[in-house]
Amino acid sequence: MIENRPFLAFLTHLVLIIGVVIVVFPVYLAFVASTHGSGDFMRGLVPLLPGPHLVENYSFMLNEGISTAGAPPLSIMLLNSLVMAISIAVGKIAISILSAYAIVFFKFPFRLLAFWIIFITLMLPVEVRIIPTFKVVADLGMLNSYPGLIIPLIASATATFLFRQFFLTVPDELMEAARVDGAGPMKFFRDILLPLSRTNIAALFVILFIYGWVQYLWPLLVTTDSRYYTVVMGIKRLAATADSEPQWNFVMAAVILAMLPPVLVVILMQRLFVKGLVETEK
Amino acid sequence: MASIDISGVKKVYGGAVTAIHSLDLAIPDGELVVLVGPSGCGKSTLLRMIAGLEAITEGTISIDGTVVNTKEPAERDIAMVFQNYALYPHMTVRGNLEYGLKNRGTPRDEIDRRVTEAARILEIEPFLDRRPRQLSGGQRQRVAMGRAIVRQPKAFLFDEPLSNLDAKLRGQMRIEIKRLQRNLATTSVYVTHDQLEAMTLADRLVVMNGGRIEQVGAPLALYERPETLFVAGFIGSPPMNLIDIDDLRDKGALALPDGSDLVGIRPDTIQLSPPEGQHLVLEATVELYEPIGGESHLHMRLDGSGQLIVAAVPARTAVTEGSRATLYVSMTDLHPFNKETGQRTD
Amino acid sequence: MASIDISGVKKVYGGAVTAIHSLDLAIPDGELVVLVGPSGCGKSTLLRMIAGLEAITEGTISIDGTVVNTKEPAERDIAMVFQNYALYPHMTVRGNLEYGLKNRGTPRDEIDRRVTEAARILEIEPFLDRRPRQLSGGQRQRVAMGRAIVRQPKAFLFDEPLSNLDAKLRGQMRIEIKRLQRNLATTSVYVTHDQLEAMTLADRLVVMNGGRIEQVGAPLALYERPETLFVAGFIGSPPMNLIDIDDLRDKGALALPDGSDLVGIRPDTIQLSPPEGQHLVLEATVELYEPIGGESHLHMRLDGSGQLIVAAVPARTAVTEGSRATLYVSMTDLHPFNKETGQRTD
Amino acid sequence: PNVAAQTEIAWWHAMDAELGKKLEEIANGFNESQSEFKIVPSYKGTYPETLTAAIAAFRANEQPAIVQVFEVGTGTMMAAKGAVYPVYQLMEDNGEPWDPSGFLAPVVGYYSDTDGNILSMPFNSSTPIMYYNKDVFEKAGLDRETPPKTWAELEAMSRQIMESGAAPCGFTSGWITWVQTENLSAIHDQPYGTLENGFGGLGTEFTFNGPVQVKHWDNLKKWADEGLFEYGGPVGGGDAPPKFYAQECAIYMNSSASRAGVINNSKEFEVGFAPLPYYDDVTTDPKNSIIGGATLWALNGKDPEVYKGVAQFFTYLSQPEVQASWHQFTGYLPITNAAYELGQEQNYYADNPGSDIAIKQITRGTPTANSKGVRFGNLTQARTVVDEEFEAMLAGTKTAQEALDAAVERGNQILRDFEAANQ
Amino acid sequence: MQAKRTIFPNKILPYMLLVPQLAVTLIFFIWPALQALKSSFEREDPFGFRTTFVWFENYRRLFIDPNYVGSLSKTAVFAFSVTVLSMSLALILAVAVNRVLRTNRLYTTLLVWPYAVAPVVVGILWWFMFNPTIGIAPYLLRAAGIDWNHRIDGTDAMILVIIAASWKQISYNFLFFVAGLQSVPQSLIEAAAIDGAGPFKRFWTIVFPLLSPTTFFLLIVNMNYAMFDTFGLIDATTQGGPAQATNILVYKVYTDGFIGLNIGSSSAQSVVLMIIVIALTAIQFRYVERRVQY
Ligand SMILES: Nc1ncnc2c1ncn2[C@@H]1O[C@H](COP(=O)(O)OP(=O)(O)OP(=O)(O)O)[C@@H](O)[C@H]1O
Ligand SMILES: Nc1ncnc2c1ncn2[C@@H]1O[C@H](COP(=O)(O)OP(=O)(O)OP(=O)(O)O)[C@@H](O)[C@H]1O
Ligand SMILES: O=P(O)(O)OC[C@H](O)CO
Ligand SMILES: [Mg+2]
Ligand SMILES: [Mg+2]
Repeated sequence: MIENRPFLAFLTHLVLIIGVVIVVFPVYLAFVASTHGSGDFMRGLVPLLPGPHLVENYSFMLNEGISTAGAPPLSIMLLNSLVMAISIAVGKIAISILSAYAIVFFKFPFRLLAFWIIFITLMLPVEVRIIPTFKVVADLGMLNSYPGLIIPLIASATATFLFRQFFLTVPDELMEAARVDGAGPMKFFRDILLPLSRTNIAALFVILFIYGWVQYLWPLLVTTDSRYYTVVMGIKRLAATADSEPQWNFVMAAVILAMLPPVLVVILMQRLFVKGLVETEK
Repeated sequence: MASIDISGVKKVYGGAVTAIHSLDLAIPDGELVVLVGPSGCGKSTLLRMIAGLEAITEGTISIDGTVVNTKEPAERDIAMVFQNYALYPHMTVRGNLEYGLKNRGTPRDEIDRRVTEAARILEIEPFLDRRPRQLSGGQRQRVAMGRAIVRQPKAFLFDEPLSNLDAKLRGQMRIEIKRLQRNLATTSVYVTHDQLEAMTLADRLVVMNGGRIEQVGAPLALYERPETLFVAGFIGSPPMNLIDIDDLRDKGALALPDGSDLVGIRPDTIQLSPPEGQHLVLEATVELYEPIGGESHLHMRLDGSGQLIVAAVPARTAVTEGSRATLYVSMTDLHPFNKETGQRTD
Repeated sequence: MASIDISGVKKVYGGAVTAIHSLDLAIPDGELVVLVGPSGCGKSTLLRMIAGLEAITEGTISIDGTVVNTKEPAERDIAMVFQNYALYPHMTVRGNLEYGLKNRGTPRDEIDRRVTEAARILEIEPFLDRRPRQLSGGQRQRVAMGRAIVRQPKAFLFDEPLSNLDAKLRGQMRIEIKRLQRNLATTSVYVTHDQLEAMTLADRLVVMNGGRIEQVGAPLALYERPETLFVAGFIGSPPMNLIDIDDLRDKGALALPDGSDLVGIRPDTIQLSPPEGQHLVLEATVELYEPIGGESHLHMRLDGSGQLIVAAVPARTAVTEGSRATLYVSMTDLHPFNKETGQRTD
Repeated sequence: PNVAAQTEIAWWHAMDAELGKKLEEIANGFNESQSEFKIVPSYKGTYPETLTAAIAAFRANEQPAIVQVFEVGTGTMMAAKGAVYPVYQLMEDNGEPWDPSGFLAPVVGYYSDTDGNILSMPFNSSTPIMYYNKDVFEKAGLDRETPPKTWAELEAMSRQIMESGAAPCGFTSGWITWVQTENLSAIHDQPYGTLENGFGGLGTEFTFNGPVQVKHWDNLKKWADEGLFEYGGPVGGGDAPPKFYAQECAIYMNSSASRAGVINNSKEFEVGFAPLPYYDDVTTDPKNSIIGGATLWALNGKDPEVYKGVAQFFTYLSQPEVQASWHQFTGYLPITNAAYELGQEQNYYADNPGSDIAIKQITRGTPTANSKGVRFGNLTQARTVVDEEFEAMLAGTKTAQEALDAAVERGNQILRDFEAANQ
Repeated sequence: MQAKRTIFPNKILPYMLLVPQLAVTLIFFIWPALQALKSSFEREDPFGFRTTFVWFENYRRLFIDPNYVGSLSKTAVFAFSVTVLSMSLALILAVAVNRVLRTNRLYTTLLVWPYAVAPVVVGILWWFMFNPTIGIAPYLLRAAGIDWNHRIDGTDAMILVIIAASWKQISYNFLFFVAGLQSVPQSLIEAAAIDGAGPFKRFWTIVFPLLSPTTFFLLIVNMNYAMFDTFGLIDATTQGGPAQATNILVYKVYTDGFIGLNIGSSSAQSVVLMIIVIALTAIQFRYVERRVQY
């Protein structure tokens, strides 16, 4: 469209640049802090330019950690986070795609009831029912274990809805063609539906990976054994002690390490990420 | 190859909507039957009942003499071509063609033979390794056809297979389908709501309306002698003009059969100079002159009733908009109907 | 009301795709010009440059004598009807009609007067308080028209305004648009790729191809005397048969102008019995007989070259598929062309 | 030794930084001294966090064998009869030596139940003291060896420090509850609650809204507004130590156990140690300060084998060498008389001036009912209320009197809840 | 509810397919929710030795407790501010990005990643910036003559958590607004331009009203986010203080339950929260059902 308004173009970029600065600055500061020595935080203001201790701080946190701040070596916690995030993503996808398939492609008594039971999980975020959920997990002997970290979080109405939504857009004719071509339900699921859902699955995986990675309260509750700590929860305790003991360099190194994997996923898989996000929330 | 017998078939959806009212139709082996009718008249429903995709509420459908009412689609040995083609988007063209054969456990070399053959016939060899989305609309249509013919089924069922193509391509594919069906001589049921397609493809044309059959017959027979008002209005383009007998000046002289109260006049039978033999005379004012190349359409308003009628006249006919015209129609070109019953009266 | 002058206009998208190659076209005040051409030939691009929605790469466009190249759409005082209507979904019909007037600060009573008037003309008074989604396709189309006419702009621009309607409605609206434009006498540019629409609506028809104008003229003139091979093939349905002169038996006797190497024959000028005067004779085998009601199409294969040609013959012509036919074409019905240049040679 | 046969004993604690390192050293010491048991210490956050984590874990049957509970949790733990394995019984059952009289008097006094039994193993007892920055004092023109004795002196010195520009702030403090309220009450012989500050049973009520406490809070508010005092945050007051380390505040009041951190983080200036100040217009004879820090509780529900290890570990902990080294490194009190004596023999107190301030302060004079300590059920929660009310006062939404009245009222509600749940 | 036109006739298979999800849902969602309901009528000692049925005592106490009522209003203020702040900033950025064609991808990439940062980490980042001793924010504020003390001043603390929570949520809102803007048909904007509307007028009269489905959706989602997903953020910054000034409902459930060990009250709060969530979800669901946009 023909538009003769140069000022507007300038304003647009200005707004965007300010936006980017606001978004990036806190992390820049964290990064800077993570490259200094501990003593640098005892002299008033935080440093604004990177210091020389980057490698030292990060390798210290990765390999040794600070046991007296509740932080075992970060490499262990990162690994736990990875296990947790991946398992949650895979688990959620697996159980939701099956249930969405049942709900969309079959008619059976209690179909509506099943739908509502699943829908209810949308309404009950773990934060509002922590104590009884914790108790159930404890009674099942799942504290301090990967299953305890993972299974209670894999029921997902969102993913079920996404798949349901997607399945509804799969043309009826495709299933009819497959039936005429002699395929039964599981064959149709495997040969046609699953391959068609590939990009949805990938997009969902990205989103759910992030969901799993950023979990805080749940790992905080169900792990008392440092072998199962995840990085996001571990970091909090580190930060709490940094109040009285200024080792912000270590805390911020941990912060950067805890942020890096999911942020990289977002940046590298931007297309899938956006698709996953926008679609799961619809 | 097989005959299809539909007898007393009825379809009620969800206990409420009756889509098909007790319908009978026998399709002999090798015939291509076209179902036409307005949207919602039950064409697809009927086809889908034949395919086994929809349960039959009442009556029976037999293929090749066997009642198939409770058989799964896979067991009926029919092939179907869908409006949106329903190609498996994640499989190559070859994969699409093979899928049905593989599911039936056809031996590998037989599969290859048939796929090669079908690809040759349909000229889709160059695309065998492409995915459907890499094909144009016409090419996809061919693949859909290919998927049906590799199966060598007892019957082909087509549900508006050409309606997603543009006019030009539709014309071409129509001719190809016709040829193919002639060569394979497979019993076929073809659903469309495109008149031209219906007229040109059908061995026999079935005009449906509101879940019932209005008329069955050869295409030209239906055009020339529509048995009901519905068929008269539905077939032909521009549509037949329908004029109330009371609006005709010389209705006395017409000598139409008893019970006639409407006459139908096809636009191309309206003449501007008096023909030989007995004929009808109408007076009208020309409202719009539309040249469309080989012929022109005259949109006119009849004196008296003020009804709009259309005549198709040769291209360079000398008429100006706003002028008055006298129109002539041979008595033999009149189609008399009874409004009430909707039936032809002669 | 105003004339539109397009001179030397060129459009290059993103420095790479040349959508329009230096194009000239003068549209006098009050004329309805139709742009037709195959998909991607630049019709919309040209229209959008006139509207100010697309920057002009080279050349000038003037409206009413003023060069508008750098003016914003709002300053050009034109109205546009979009293919998808582009009605504001959150406003009522009335709101849609008023929006353009309000933006221009038209006084309240003048707005009311004009909206009432437009609603009356277009018969949309009953829907004035509905939202667009509560209207049928045809009604929406009317509102879109209404939004254009209330503005009383210098020119109307239409980009395939009817292509979202079904065939029947399209026919009706076409006639209405024609009437309306005649009454308002507003300069109009109308883009379509529907031949019938183009033929019937245009005062002047502009056939475009690959970003260039192929031919400009009255619709029938183009049909009867296409100046280029492209126009010959594009206008007319079924399309003109194009036959290599070398494939004609008696080419010597033809006495075609120098440089002719192709002749075009319209399907409806092929006759089955010899006409008076000089004529061409062709021998062919009938492959397919397509009855389409008032006439029938014969698909035939020419002897020798084996080329497929189509003839439009009266409905009940007695031919059987597979039989041989002798075809006659009057010398006056031949359209000679040069393959190389694509130009008509007589 | 067969490593696989080692019995692991989980020990949850709240010792971070230097203290945590030393604690791990002790655990290691024990682990190396024998091969049958392995103590596995794990840091669980602050004292309140550790306590609540342990209770939650107990409910989930995932409790550790040993948990470190600060003095404030004592009331709660003592009431939880089914959950704890009293230490005297544990030692007896496992045939380990147990002699309560070897502990320092304030320790015995605080941790004995109504029957005179000690239920948990004393480990790290402390009392708050005052740290000051000698360099800043000098810069401000004060005598670097003369810390303030009374609050009036402290106020004056702080003002001089600020006005001279030697530091932007006079003083800060950890634990507003423990240092500025509970200890303040004890030192000035003011009651904190009825029934001997809660020692006497469940029916107790808070009374810390007396004139002395009100006056002190009033002052803190006034000084905060003036900038003489900077608030270090709720609970332990995490913001306070950096203010002192960064030489922002010249004076810092906190647990004697902050000593290790202070020494480690004050490389750029010299630190002095002193008793807490008092109001000389209220008393000329300041009483002893009260005990803080924590004891180790054995929790029920483990194998007898585990308790055997726990008992052995407790014996190990009581050894004068272990105790003395812990005490000397951290600043915690020497828990046993033997450890104190050992320090004296080693000349430790003479070599490290100020290192015996805490023990002298906690043992000065004769303890009264008001300076014996405070021991209430749910005191953790009540302390949260005190912190909140203190913050409300600092924010100016309440006066000191209103804040303390509200704290008492809300605190009493918590006491009633505890009473109801434990009857 | 929608399903396919034709369906598979199998009887048992659908149940088998549903078992995993239903099992997880029933065990970890429905059952605990019922437990919460049950214990909201009980009083229990911290160690779980004694439980007494107390009828509505926990609820009664809740609603006469000024702290709880305060927490309700704090939550409302917090959720409302986070929603408004992050949505308006995001909208401005989205409109700007939508205007630049070429650099669009770059800006988007630079703006979206905070989505992947855990709320608790966001909290730490901002807590660090606002650290009273070394933080850059108090330093700048002091330089600007603003007396900032989020350790004492409840309003300052609230502002801090609002800023931090909004910061994280901008990227999310931004993406949805961009998607929303892209789904506004270009032809409508062109029609408005031809109808004589300038860029700002076009935005307010055409684009913004057409974004309303996105805006409404984001309103609900942001409320949800602010009310529940900010748990970690609060925990890493103010921990509800000073003097409960930032103690939002979800944090209070946790502190009263896990820290305060008052299971009964915490459960009653859970139940209240569940009712709020259910109401929010119901609104959202109704809206999803009617999503036919104009
Ligand atoms: N699954 C269904 N449930 C209820 N009614 C249905 C269903 N499918 C079709 N109908 C109804 O049955 C009638 C016939 O539908 P059908 O699809 O057979 O029409 P059609 O002739 O194929 O129309 P079209 O030309 O539009 O495809 C219609 O009234 C339709 O609304
Ligand atoms: N924004 C654009 N960027 C690059 N190329 C474009 C753009 N818009 C159009 N084109 C190209 O310019 C040429 C003309 O496009 P235009 O839309 O004018 O065709 P059209 O004649 O309107 O076709 P249709 O009948 O399909 O609407 C096409 O080749 C098209 O691909
Ligand atoms: O810091 P500590 O270990 O001396 O303990 C402090 C007090 O116990 C707080 O109640
Ligand atoms: Mg149909
Ligand atoms: Mg176009």
